[in-house]
Amino acid sequence: MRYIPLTLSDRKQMLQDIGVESTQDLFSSIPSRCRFEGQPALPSKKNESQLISYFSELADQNQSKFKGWSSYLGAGAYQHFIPSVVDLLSSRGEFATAYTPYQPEISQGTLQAIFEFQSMIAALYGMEVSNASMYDGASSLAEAVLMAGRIRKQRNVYISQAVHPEYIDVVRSYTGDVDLELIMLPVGNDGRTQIENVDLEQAAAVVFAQPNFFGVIEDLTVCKKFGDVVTIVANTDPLAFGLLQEPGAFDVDIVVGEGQSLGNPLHFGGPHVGLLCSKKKYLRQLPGRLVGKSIDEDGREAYVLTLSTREQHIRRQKATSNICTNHSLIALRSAIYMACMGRNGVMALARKNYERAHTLCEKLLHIPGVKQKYASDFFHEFVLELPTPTSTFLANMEKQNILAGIDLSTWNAQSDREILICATEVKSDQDLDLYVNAFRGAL
Amino acid sequence: MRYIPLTLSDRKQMLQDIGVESTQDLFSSIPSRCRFEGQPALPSKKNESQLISYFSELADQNQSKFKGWSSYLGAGAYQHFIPSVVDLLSSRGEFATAYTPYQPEISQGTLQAIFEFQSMIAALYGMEVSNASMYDGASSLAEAVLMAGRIRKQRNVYISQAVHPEYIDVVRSYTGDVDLELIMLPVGNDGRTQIENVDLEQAAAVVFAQPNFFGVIEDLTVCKKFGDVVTIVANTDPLAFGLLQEPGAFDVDIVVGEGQSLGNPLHFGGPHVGLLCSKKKYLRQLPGRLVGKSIDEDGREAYVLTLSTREQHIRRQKATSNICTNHSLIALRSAIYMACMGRNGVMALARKNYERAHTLCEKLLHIPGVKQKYASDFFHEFVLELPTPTSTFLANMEKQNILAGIDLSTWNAQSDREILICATEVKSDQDLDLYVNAFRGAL
Amino acid sequence: MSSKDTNIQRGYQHTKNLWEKTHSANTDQCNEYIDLSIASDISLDPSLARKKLDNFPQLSEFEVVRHYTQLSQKNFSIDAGMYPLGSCTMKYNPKINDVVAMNHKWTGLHPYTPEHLSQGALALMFELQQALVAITRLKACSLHPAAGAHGELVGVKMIRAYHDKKGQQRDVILVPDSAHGTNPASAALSGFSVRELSSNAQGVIDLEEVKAKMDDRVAGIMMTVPNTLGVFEKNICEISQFVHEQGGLVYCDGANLNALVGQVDFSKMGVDVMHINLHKTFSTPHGGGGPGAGPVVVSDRLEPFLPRPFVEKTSEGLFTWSEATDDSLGRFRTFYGNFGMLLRALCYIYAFGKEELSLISEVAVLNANYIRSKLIDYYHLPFESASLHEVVFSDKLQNKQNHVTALDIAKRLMDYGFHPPTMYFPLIVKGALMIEPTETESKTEIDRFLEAMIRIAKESQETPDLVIKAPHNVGYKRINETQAARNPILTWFDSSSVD
Amino acid sequence: MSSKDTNIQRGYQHTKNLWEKTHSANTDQCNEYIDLSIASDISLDPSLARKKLDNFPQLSEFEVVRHYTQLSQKNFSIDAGMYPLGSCTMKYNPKINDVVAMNHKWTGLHPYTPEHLSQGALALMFELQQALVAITRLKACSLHPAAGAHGELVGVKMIRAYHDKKGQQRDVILVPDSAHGTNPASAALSGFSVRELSSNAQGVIDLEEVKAKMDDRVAGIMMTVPNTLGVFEKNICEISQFVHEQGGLVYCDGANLNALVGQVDFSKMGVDVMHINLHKTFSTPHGGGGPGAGPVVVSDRLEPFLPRPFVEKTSEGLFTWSEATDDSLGRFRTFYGNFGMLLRALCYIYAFGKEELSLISEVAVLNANYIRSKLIDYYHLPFESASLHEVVFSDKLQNKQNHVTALDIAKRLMDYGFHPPTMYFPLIVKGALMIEPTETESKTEIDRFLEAMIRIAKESQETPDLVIKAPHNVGYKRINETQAARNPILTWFDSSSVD
Ligand SMILES: Cc1ncc(COP(=O)(O)O)c(C=O)c1O
Ligand SMILES: Cc1ncc(COP(=O)(O)O)c(C=O)c1O
Repeated sequence: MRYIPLTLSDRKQMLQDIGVESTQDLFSSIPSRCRFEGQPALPSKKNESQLISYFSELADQNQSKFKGWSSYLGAGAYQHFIPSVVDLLSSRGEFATAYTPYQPEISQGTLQAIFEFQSMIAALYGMEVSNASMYDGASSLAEAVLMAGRIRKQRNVYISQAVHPEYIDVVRSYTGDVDLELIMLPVGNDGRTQIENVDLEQAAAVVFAQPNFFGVIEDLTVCKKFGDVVTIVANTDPLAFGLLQEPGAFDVDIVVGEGQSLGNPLHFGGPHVGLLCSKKKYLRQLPGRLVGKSIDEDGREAYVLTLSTREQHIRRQKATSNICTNHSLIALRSAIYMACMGRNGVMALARKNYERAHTLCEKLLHIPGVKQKYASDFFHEFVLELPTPTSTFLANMEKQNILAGIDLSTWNAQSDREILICATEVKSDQDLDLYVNAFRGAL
Repeated sequence: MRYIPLTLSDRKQMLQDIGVESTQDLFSSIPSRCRFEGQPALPSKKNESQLISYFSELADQNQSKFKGWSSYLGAGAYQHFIPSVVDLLSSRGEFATAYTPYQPEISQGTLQAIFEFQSMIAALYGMEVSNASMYDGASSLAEAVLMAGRIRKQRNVYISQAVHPEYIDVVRSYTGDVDLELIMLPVGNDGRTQIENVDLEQAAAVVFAQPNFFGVIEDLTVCKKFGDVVTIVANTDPLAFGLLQEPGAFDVDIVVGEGQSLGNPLHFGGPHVGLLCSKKKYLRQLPGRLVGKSIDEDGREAYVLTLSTREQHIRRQKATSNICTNHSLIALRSAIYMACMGRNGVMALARKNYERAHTLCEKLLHIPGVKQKYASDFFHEFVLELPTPTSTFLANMEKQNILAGIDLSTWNAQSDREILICATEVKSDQDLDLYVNAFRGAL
Repeated sequence: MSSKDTNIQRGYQHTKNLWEKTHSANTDQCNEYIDLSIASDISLDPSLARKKLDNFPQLSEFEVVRHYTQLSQKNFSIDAGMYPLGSCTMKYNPKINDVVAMNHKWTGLHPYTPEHLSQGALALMFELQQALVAITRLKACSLHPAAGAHGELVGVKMIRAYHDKKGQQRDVILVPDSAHGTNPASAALSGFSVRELSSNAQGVIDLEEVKAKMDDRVAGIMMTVPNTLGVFEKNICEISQFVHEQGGLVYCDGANLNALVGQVDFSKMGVDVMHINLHKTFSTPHGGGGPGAGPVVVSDRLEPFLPRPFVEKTSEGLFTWSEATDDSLGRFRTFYGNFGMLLRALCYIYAFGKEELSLISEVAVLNANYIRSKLIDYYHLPFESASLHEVVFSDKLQNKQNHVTALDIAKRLMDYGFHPPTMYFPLIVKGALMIEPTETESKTEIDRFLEAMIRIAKESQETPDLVIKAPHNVGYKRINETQAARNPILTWFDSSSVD
Repeated sequence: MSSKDTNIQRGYQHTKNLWEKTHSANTDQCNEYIDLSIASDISLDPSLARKKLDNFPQLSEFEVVRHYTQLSQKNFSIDAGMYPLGSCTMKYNPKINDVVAMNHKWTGLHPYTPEHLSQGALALMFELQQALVAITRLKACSLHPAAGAHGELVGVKMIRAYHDKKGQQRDVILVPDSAHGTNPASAALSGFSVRELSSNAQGVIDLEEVKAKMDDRVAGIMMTVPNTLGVFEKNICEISQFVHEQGGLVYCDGANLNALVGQVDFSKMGVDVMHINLHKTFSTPHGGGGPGAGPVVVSDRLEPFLPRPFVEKTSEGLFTWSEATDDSLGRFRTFYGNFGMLLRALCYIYAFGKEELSLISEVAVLNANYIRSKLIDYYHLPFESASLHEVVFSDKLQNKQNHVTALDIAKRLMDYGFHPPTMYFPLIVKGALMIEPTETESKTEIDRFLEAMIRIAKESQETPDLVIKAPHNVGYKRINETQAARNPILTWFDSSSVD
């Protein structure tokens, strides 16, 4: 019996001690009309070696670099090099198989690590406080918008059209049943968000993405213009702030992010990790857990979950959010990653990402008919206009085992000749040359 | 700088504290005539990502099951299924990056684990004591022969021709400069060792292999006939004793083994692990480390390295062996493996190995011209005589991505039509059928 | 002796934080993982560029390894000891599941990989959808939610969408007083107001109570089965029927599914939507607080409202993303689900297979009842109804005699090498101690736990101070939670530092 | 309070052994790893079959995971703290090396895979042979030996073979009194008798001493460079020259190579054979006592005697196993070497590359000298010669004042979270404390270590009992080694049990 240590004789002994005949007697409180009949419709049980081969055969039914594929996909999930220590340390059973650190005396490992995570995330975004993690970037943004609604009791939430479309969808889902209205801010030819429409009076919040969905670097100095309106910046790759001016420098109120880039695998979209930072004055409105510093009875420095009066297990329907389980282990991985890279590594890495994407873009612009869609500078991804439909082009690239980029018509039918291309530090000069050659042939 | 935490300013500070100008000043005790000039002839340094790709490209230059190869090679190194927990637990830094447990108060993990290893190995072989590990089976056998020479001060060591030829070579190398003479015992048509030649008077030791190199199960009842002569049994797969009568049952004096099969990868031949058991009365003659049970000052059960007066760091040239570093982590892996398999698993596994080899053998014997070389029963490998030269046959099998077995002419030119074939629990019915079909075509 | 001396003598090792270990004048040295050199002179407009990265650590890899190794050693974990934390289902997380999930062929897969190039991943999700349907006998499944609470949100939103579609204005949800905090919070997040149902003396909800609170503003009811006392809601079938008759829907909080795998047919129970915590019943590691996964399974009624995309199988046997429909809820996250966790859960399910899956609950329930039978002489059992996978005691006896509280008992258990049970939950039990052993504990270990619990009961009588001052044996004394909340220091560089 | 009570109060958790956890009446239940069912009725002759497997444990996988997790937590390790164990070179073992080495494409490779199907493995061994030759500047290399002592055995046997070939009967080896125990033991195992050389007042061997002990029975000399005091044998060139003139050969114990990488040309030093502990200088994990690897590198003189097989490169660029020759030594182990460790070592070497390899020794020596400069005011330095990668102090000051011994100081260091230095070795220093920091410790950590050492020096004066009774803080008090040796209990079922 897989994973069940009791022997038959243990079971007999225990039933006897309990004073029942069979385990099924223990289920007699369940009305017979809703009992399960027969076996569940599942395959037969598999031993370890069968599990390994079953799932590795499934895994082989995907493209992968092990089959010679290369990928230039980004759009909210990025390929970065992950030091091997990140996997090894984060998978230690002491971290991976602990629960939420409700008992601080025997959870200082998780607690100190998450306190340090909060510190590094806050530092990277230039913010005062960070929470202990959310599910992902999109749900963090939704929670931030709700938070803004609590902070500033106005109806309008202005949200840049250059925010990742899935993030916008999630904000819409979360805010559908509360008294907030989403108003989209258009994107100019320069790829930056246009703020002319914002009505300061009625605005609860204004939401930008930095870099935005098109890879473009927004000019966040505008954030200083919004007075009491809550400014929110959403970010899909925190590494960008190894190079770009941090949101905190623009007096932004709330910053949310997707932490996948911080040492976490793509993993077909999850688990990734949501980041959420704000000014300290909004602390009581923050959703999610927080780790704070304290001392034990003997005065030793110690960490503890704190301000839980904001949370569902204390406040129930009045909580700042319903979140309970968060993405702690991914936050831990991110912390280990950031510690490995360090200040110097993060800055060098951001520069390298910028350089890779620009090198590639420049080469591609030499190809006749290929144009850059937006005039403003970008970080590590960029939009091109192609002389052929993107879908045809992508199919041609696939023939050469390249996932060349993302077809922007997925979200906007008019963009059917636009492609979003991402190149990070993992691409060598040789990779880029191969790509450019393939590109030429695939148009 | 890889793995070197000191910053330039640290270094400056430290040099100043020491009172020298440069690190090179610290080497001034080395005569200039033997200083190293220039750089060593090595490649340029590689970062982590380069190391990964460099070594994985090398790894791809070997056959492997990932390229569709299957292997029926045995002969002292066997393919068994390794539960994933063996890798995961044994690679924990606390085990992998500790030194020999000379400081027992902070090494109870290694010590208890090795005490348990000793217990399980002794139980498997049916012996009274086991040491804490040796390098490999062959060097264990050599040490056992030397040990026998110390126990019984006679000259002749009779060693079965059916002991693994590399083991015999190693015994010869180790005993070359001491006063022992190796005398080979021939193998009969039944594949078992013939003992007629043994001169009891002059014999220090008699050495058998169980199962022997040809896979054959020896009749160890003969061991009871040798009186004061030290009987030694060498074993290349301890799992055999989940099925075969254990050497201890025949009053054998010393049992040595190769523990690779106990959860350790083939790894192109190492590191594997040497096992060494004996009767307790020979304890003072045992080579290698021993873990014993004791208590601490407060009476808590605790483990400690013991009887180290046998060892080189105390006894120097009078030690029972020169061994210092042993194969502790492989012993630990073996212990984890045995604990995972348990009594029932080991017995079922041994039966399955026996069955796989016999099922395969039976099928092959239906092929015209294929004969079984030895009449006696075997465990999980067996010798066949082929109608064609083994080398031709093997080359034909390679064309079908099969490593079909071992050409016995490697060690004995006359055996050029003999092949040693091994089938363990990892082979499915389908694998065996594929093999048999290929076999037919390759003759 | 200074406080530093005390530390050195007491089983405590301080782990300096990353900043205390940071290399100061370290110019541009960093760990060498991948080539970061830049040949070209491409560079960002300085006006957009960051000036410096303050407050960020800088260490060598070895220091990082040692830092996190030391920190890990300050954690209690399932791998190291029994963790009978009620409602959390802390069972063995098989290592093979991690190995399977961390296969580079899965971890390297970009979520926007075209369908035809990610058939393996889609197949896997399809199989898990099917498996969860097979286990609950409901109709359809979405793997979208990231956790239980997230599943609740999705579920409650579906209930709202259902009524909206019918043009009904129903803005109240019924929630028992024994419910987990996420239930009312999720309802509120969806714009519902919460109407509380009181448990009866047996710890369950009476049909009468539901009838009393039901009206045409009620959109549905959220029931936890078994409830947070570990007691089966024996009136659930009647309640469901009644709620349905009144036009409401039934939400089942499936966090306690570990009691019911292969035991209960949720469709017969009248459930319209339930979330399943894969990190509980299906053993994905809790990770110190997550990530988990909280798929939702629905009845016919709610199928059209499932969030998209989920995976469908075409008649040619290919797997494809479902199209969004007008009815379907929008997204609640990016991409498709916590794929890495889904993999592990499917691995757990397949290890048991159709033959043995129901053993999970049989043994979990057996273990809980064994504990109940052994502790009932020592601890007060506030509700005597039959327990399923967990049993809730209280500190009443210990508290009355010597003012020993549930908290004290919990802390003292640490000294014995066990994680404490869940304390002070459910709220309807004063001084609750909620014990859930799961199916993966051995009798030997459970007996050791019982011995510790019984000793603590005795200590509470004989040497209450030993319990009240616990823990003594884990490196730390009790940690001051009040101070942390009064003067929150949430980052290393937080200016309002206490020292 | 009973002794059990004491345990519970003192930072100690007992881990029951595997047998205490064994399921008793467990018939044939076992963990399910691979199909072990048998369809056919093939079965062994009962007379050859085992009757039962006694004294063998039986546990569920979860219990195994927990057992070894708990045990691991009772170990000190480099990953968790500084391990300045002299002569053992306890440096960071980069995790990437393990990842590379445990690639299934390497671990699955059978040693008898034909040459043309294992070119990758042969290439790797060839590159490591070349690298070790490049680092030592000797002539040729064999990766055969499994550890340092095994390398010594091979080396000494080659010396014997060399003289045998010349028809000379030389049966004595000169070994300094400061040598590691394996040196005389290896010499003895090869049938040599050992003649000891006395170190002079600077801790090194004088040429005169060698001259005095040399005669035509002497086959060679075994020198450790730097020696076990961390001091360079400054007369080594003259000694080698003299020994060679007298027909002897020079063995270099390369265990201390960490002091000399890229600093010394061993061919110029006159070395004929040296072993290298890859588990020291090249950072393969020590594994709680092994496995390591002890390749030997030789001069022209001994090249013909190298054990076979090693790897050669053909003119077509293929890799092939060398053929045995008449002169070559036989085998000392099965197969080719501890391949998994060779991989890790090459990984370490390539991470530094030609540009930075010599930094290993520069920084290791810097760190040792920094420690020396900081502790010299607190501990007695028995030999004042320049230290290289390690420094040997003694307990003389502490012992004279308050009978605090090296052992006490060592145990007290545990309380501060450090592994003790090597104690009582080399034998020529009374109460030796041999400290080797290696290149991978940070200044922060070294400073913490120094602080602890200095505090212990003070405690030895002020509160000597605190030191003499240490450790206080690691779960165990001192463990009784005498009892263990007097009444050896070596297995769980050993009948001569004490309890
Ligand atoms: C009964 C119950 N419902 C809901 C939840 C919430 O699940 P999650 O933490 O996955 O969001 C929990 C988890 O603690 C629970 O115990
Ligand atoms: C100086 C010296 N020589 C030889 C050895 C023996 O090496 P090994 O333990 O690898 O056999 C050691 C290891 O402790 C040593 O320090």
